[in-house]
Amino acid sequence: MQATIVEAVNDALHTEMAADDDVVVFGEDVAESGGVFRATDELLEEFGADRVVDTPLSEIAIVGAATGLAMYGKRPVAEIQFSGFLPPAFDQLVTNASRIRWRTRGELTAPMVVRMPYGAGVRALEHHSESMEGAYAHIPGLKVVAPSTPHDTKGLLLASIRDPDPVLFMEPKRIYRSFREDVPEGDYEVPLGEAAVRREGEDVTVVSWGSMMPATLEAVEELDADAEVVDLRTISPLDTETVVESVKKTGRAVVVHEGPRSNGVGGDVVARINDEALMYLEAPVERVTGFDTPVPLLSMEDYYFPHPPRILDAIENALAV
Amino acid sequence: MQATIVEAVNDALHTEMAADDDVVVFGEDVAESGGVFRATDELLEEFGADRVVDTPLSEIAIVGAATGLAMYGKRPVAEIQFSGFLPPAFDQLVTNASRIRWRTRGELTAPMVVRMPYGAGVRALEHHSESMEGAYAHIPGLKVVAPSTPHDTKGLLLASIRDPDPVLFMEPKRIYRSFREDVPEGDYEVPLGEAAVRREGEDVTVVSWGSMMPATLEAVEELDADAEVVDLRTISPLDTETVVESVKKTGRAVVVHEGPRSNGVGGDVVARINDEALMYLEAPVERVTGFDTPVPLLSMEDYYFPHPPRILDAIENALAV
Amino acid sequence: MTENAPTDHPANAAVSAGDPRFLTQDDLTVDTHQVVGPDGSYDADDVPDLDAEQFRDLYRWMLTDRVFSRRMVSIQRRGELGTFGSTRGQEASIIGSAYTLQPEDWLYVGRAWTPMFMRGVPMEDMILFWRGIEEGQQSFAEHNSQIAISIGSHLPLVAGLAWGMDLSGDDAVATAYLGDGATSTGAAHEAINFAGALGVPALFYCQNNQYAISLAADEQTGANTLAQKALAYGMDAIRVDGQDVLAVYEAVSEARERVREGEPVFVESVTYRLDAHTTSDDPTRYRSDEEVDAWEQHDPLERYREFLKSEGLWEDVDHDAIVDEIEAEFDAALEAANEFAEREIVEIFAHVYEEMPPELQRQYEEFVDLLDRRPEMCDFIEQRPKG
Amino acid sequence: MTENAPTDHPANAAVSAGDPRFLTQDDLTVDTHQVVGPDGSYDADDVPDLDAEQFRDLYRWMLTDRVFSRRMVSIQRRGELGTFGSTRGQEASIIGSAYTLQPEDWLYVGRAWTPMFMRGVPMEDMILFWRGIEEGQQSFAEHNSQIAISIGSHLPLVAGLAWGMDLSGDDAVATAYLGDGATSTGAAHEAINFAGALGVPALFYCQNNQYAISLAADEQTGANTLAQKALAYGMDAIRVDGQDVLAVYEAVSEARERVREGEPVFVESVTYRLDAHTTSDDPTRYRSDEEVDAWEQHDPLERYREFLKSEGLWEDVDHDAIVDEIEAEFDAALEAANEFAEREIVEIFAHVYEEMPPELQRQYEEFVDLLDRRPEMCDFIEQRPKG
Ligand SMILES: Cc1ncc(C[n+]2csc(CCOP(=O)(O)OP(=O)(O)O)c2C)c(N)n1
Ligand SMILES: Cc1ncc(C[n+]2csc(CCOP(=O)(O)OP(=O)(O)O)c2C)c(N)n1
Ligand SMILES: [Mg+2]
Ligand SMILES: [Mg+2]
Repeated sequence: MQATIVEAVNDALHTEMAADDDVVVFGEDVAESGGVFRATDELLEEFGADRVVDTPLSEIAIVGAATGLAMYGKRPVAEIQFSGFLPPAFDQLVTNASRIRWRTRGELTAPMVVRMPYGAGVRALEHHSESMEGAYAHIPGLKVVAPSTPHDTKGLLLASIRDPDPVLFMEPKRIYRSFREDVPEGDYEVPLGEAAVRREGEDVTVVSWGSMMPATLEAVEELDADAEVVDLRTISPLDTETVVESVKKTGRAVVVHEGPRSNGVGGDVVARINDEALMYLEAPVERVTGFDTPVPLLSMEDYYFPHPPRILDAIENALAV
Repeated sequence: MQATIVEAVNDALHTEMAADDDVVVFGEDVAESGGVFRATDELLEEFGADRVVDTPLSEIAIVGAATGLAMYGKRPVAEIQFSGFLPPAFDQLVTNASRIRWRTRGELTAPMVVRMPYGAGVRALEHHSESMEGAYAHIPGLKVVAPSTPHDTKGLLLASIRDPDPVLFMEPKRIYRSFREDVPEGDYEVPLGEAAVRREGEDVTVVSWGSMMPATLEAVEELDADAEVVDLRTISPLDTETVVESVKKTGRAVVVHEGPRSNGVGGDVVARINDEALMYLEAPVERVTGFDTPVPLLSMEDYYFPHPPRILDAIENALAV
Repeated sequence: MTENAPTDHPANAAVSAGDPRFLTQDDLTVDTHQVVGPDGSYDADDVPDLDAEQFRDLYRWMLTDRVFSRRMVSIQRRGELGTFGSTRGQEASIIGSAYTLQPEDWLYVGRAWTPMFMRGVPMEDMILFWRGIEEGQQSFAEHNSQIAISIGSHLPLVAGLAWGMDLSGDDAVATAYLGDGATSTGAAHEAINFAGALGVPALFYCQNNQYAISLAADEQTGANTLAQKALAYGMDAIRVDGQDVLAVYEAVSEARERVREGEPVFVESVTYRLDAHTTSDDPTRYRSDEEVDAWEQHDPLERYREFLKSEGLWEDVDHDAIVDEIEAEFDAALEAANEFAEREIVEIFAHVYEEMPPELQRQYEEFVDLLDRRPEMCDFIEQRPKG
Repeated sequence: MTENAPTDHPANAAVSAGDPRFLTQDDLTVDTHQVVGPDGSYDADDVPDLDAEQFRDLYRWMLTDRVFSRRMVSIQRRGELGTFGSTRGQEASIIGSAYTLQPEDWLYVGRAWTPMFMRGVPMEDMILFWRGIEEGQQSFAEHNSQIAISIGSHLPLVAGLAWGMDLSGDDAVATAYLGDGATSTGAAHEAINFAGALGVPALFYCQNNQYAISLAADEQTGANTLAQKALAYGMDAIRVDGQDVLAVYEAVSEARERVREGEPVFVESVTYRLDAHTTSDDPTRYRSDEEVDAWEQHDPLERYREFLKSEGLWEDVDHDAIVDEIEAEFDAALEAANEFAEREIVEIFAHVYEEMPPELQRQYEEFVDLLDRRPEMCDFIEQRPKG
């Protein structure tokens, strides 16, 4: 079947709700209206009002109730309507979801997913454009996933729902519908914690994920050198090995992400390369990121996130030294 | 006057409340009882119930009302009782405090301070031991400060209250009372955004801040080499220049902090060194940090944060390559 | 020191034995204030004390609200706006309340745009706001007001603003508009309770327009009314018919008076959003045409026209001329907004801190340099002056 | 699809003209349920239907609570515990409520420790918990219960647990204890409203012990009672005299029955914390000795003893023997806790995820290796078996 990323989300939800009666989907406007991006379309019709639920406008309760449901043995998949509305629930992630297993020595667990569209570029209002994985990936006990293709989206979401630990599933909404690809029918998983090498190359390693992958791949096409492109897919826990092995081969690296630079995930990738492959580096690792500013309102939002020429420029810098 | 860190906090508050009628201090248990660590002792008696206020148990409202007060022209200094209770207010920092100036093109501003004791080691219950500066320093528009000495505490707190932008002031509670030093009476400032070189040296740069400084200095005393010790003092915006200049001189670096390693501030420091001094590095930058786990409950909490031998070990590693 | 003497203890106060009695919302009678009935009838004694010009003013502002929404939806459809949230159906609720406010009052709104115009914000700046141009909000701020996008997030700010007024002894109130959906947020709860506990001059004006996007108000909470939520904060409340501009005006005026005296008040205005949530929403997915049609019968402008007719004020109102004027104002505002000058790159970086920190300065300079060196960036970015 | 027909609109429903009427908390009569008065008097008809053994059970558990608090404070003073929060004064409130719960119910408590023992948790594990040894919480979990340290944070979990019960069709309730302070948190608000809106079997049991550390309950909120906060959620409430164990038992039993039927209920129990907030707190900074003395006169154990005497049940109670038994139980528990084996380093790392991710594995191995290579680490870290 050919599907876009958002269709792959929907397909994964249909697949897993059919396979596992314990899966419950809820959030603001997910049931009757099928979600503001239609990611939960037709779930209410197919699985009924017990398992597909419109909730009050209460992000704290959405994330917290997901945790309680998971502790009780359900498999909750909660939607936060936009990533800019996850911060009210930050405490529930830090204080509860990520610590239930730890707090009870594994007696209780929180196998739950919080899905949310993230990133800029859909001409929406303030707080509809954030990429704050840098903060969320700092929470021990929480997994953070960000797919970049329809195939991975479905496979990672299925794996996330089945994962024994809480997963924040960040969906790259700018590219929700920007391309279709073949997505297997039915069941399959893309394992969490494993990066994918999207393109093999010898000269430079380019690491990216989620919303930035298409621009990264586009930049690499323009390059007069042979780049290896690593799609992290899971931000936490991060697949250091794949990144490091690639850098050991190429000796040069660029990290591309949409969120702010300072204390962003890019810095962590640089630090991991430093830890294990510093002596292989022939040039500083370049970071191509959003700025240390809020995302501009829509009129200038396109300035904020990296585009192919900016990525290309950084790769060329990395190659120039 | 000789003072501990917590006494320096108290002195700064007394000083600035006397100098500026717009300063208002509030939070849970800060007035009548003078704060659970007595940081706000005697303020109620001296400045009265209008300016020193016990609030309901409402972290969202405490941080949000501080922002509103600041927008109105006051100089609010809000206390969060322990850093583990800031997460409920994360949204107010992300969505409001850090963006008011930006959102209104400078027409409105949020000159406010949120003070909180942070870090482990005082034998308290869960959620009383967190060091999450890695997440907070990822918020554009928010400044994050963490003093390590009584002198700096007073000077930085005075500078923070007067700063035109919102400041998260993280007080190292494990060393709140661990030593006294000379603290000037009356008014002085330690500027935000400037690191201090605590000790000059030629062989290796050790970067740390806040609660980890005493252990870092102790480790360096044991060292058979000449370490330069940089106390960041301000985590955001970070004084890259001082760090980079030092590393250019020494060629080796170690970062020490208490919070979890992944996506912690240590990674950002490594990335900045990578950006500007990679070719000077003779060894990978070492990170000595808390683990990627919640802080253990009190019986094993001492295992979590770095101690002098662990720091020394890392410095020696950095020197061994 | 507060005394919690056991004389206050229920052991010594009113107690009930027998079966434990459940306190229920049936114990409450929540009236809804109304001046002009749906059929246009009213009791002359109940009419608020406004002069003829003020009565006409209310009409003009309601009409402004309606025309503005219509025009905005239409330019959005032409691709000249990112998105927009229409206020059609809520004109009485919006105008009757905002008409009570004074310039020195602070106003933080949810779904209510015309109150900005009433405070002197040029229409042009509201268009800029919806086009995602930050200068719109700068203009609002110049008039002590803001729009909150993150639902409920503004309530704590309003508690703080009111506290600031109280500390400064200013004779003003801080007003928060909020929706039915916003009442479910933790931020709203903490803020309203905080304002009640501290006794600061905050006015909470809740427009219950029956929906939070697709969620009907009766699924938002088990409470029968939103007004009764005020009792959780020890705050007094008024519930008012939000389709009756005079009732709203009177209720909010009285509320504002109390607030000025330091007693925060909560007002629920019962109204209806006739259009989609925003231009990206398809309301047919969650409500029936019959429901919408029935509410169309409660058009607040029509009801008010009946009143003006009864009062003999309608003759002096040249409805079409007013509409033309508003349209002309909108045309001029749109033209001005269309000419809003392209902004410099520095605008992205300049207002994050008073002084740009070195790292940010570096990011800025590198970006400007990049744009210079890589003109092909223009294939990917351009300022969207029309959102 | 929900119909918000304008027939429901206030325009067509009960409306009030004239001056806008403020809804105030004076419109409410909030009774406080009581069975046994402070002087020990009661009406035989009002006494809940328990047998003699159950009546004695209640006494024994209250005494357990009291002795446990006393012993814990005392070992803390000896340095054998990190900190501890005494429940003295709240015994009726804690035991009367917890006695209504069934093993399959879920219980998330604030200040209430004995309910864990009532569910079968060994006393030893409660000592471990207060010594900062995670295995304490593991034991609680084995008995469907937890203690929340971050105030209010557990309420959303309880809403979720109740929802899980509802989905599974389980015949049980999820109970959250919370304090007066917790009612001001956004988490509590969202969770209670959520439970009310979804109609899940959650029981919210609020112990209003008059203080949140130093803040008196009447500064926590402008509401006269906490019970009335339930009306904001459309949830029924009972207010009960928390010094009267029979009243508490009866109120919570009835509440639990309703909750089982799918109607969440909120109970406010009016009680008093006689000791310090925790062993680190100095209550003389914020309340007077007179106030505390006066509340000592409302000792819940004494009142219940009067009842037992009147019923002729007291003769069968050997108070001193019970105390001795509890002391012995505590001694044994303490001894067992003292022998809790030193834990392996892996305990820090093992339970963060089901499978340790590579980076965490690396941190673990490096740390073990370091401890091996640097024995001087022992000067800085040791397991504190006594907190
Ligand atoms: C915290 C938060 N969560 C979700 C959203 C997405 N959202 C935008 S408007 C809206 C509904 C708001 O309903 P209500 O408060 O009744 O206001 P109305 O739009 O009806 O005026 C939602 C869920 C948001 N803006 N903020
Ligand atoms: C979110 C949060 N903020 C602050 C604290 C610090 N603190 C611990 S107990 C407490 C007061 C709690 O009062 P209440 O809810 O009435 O419970 P009580 O202790 O009286 O049983 C506070 C402020 C906390 N634990 N959690
Ligand atoms: Mg609404
Ligand atoms: Mg209390």
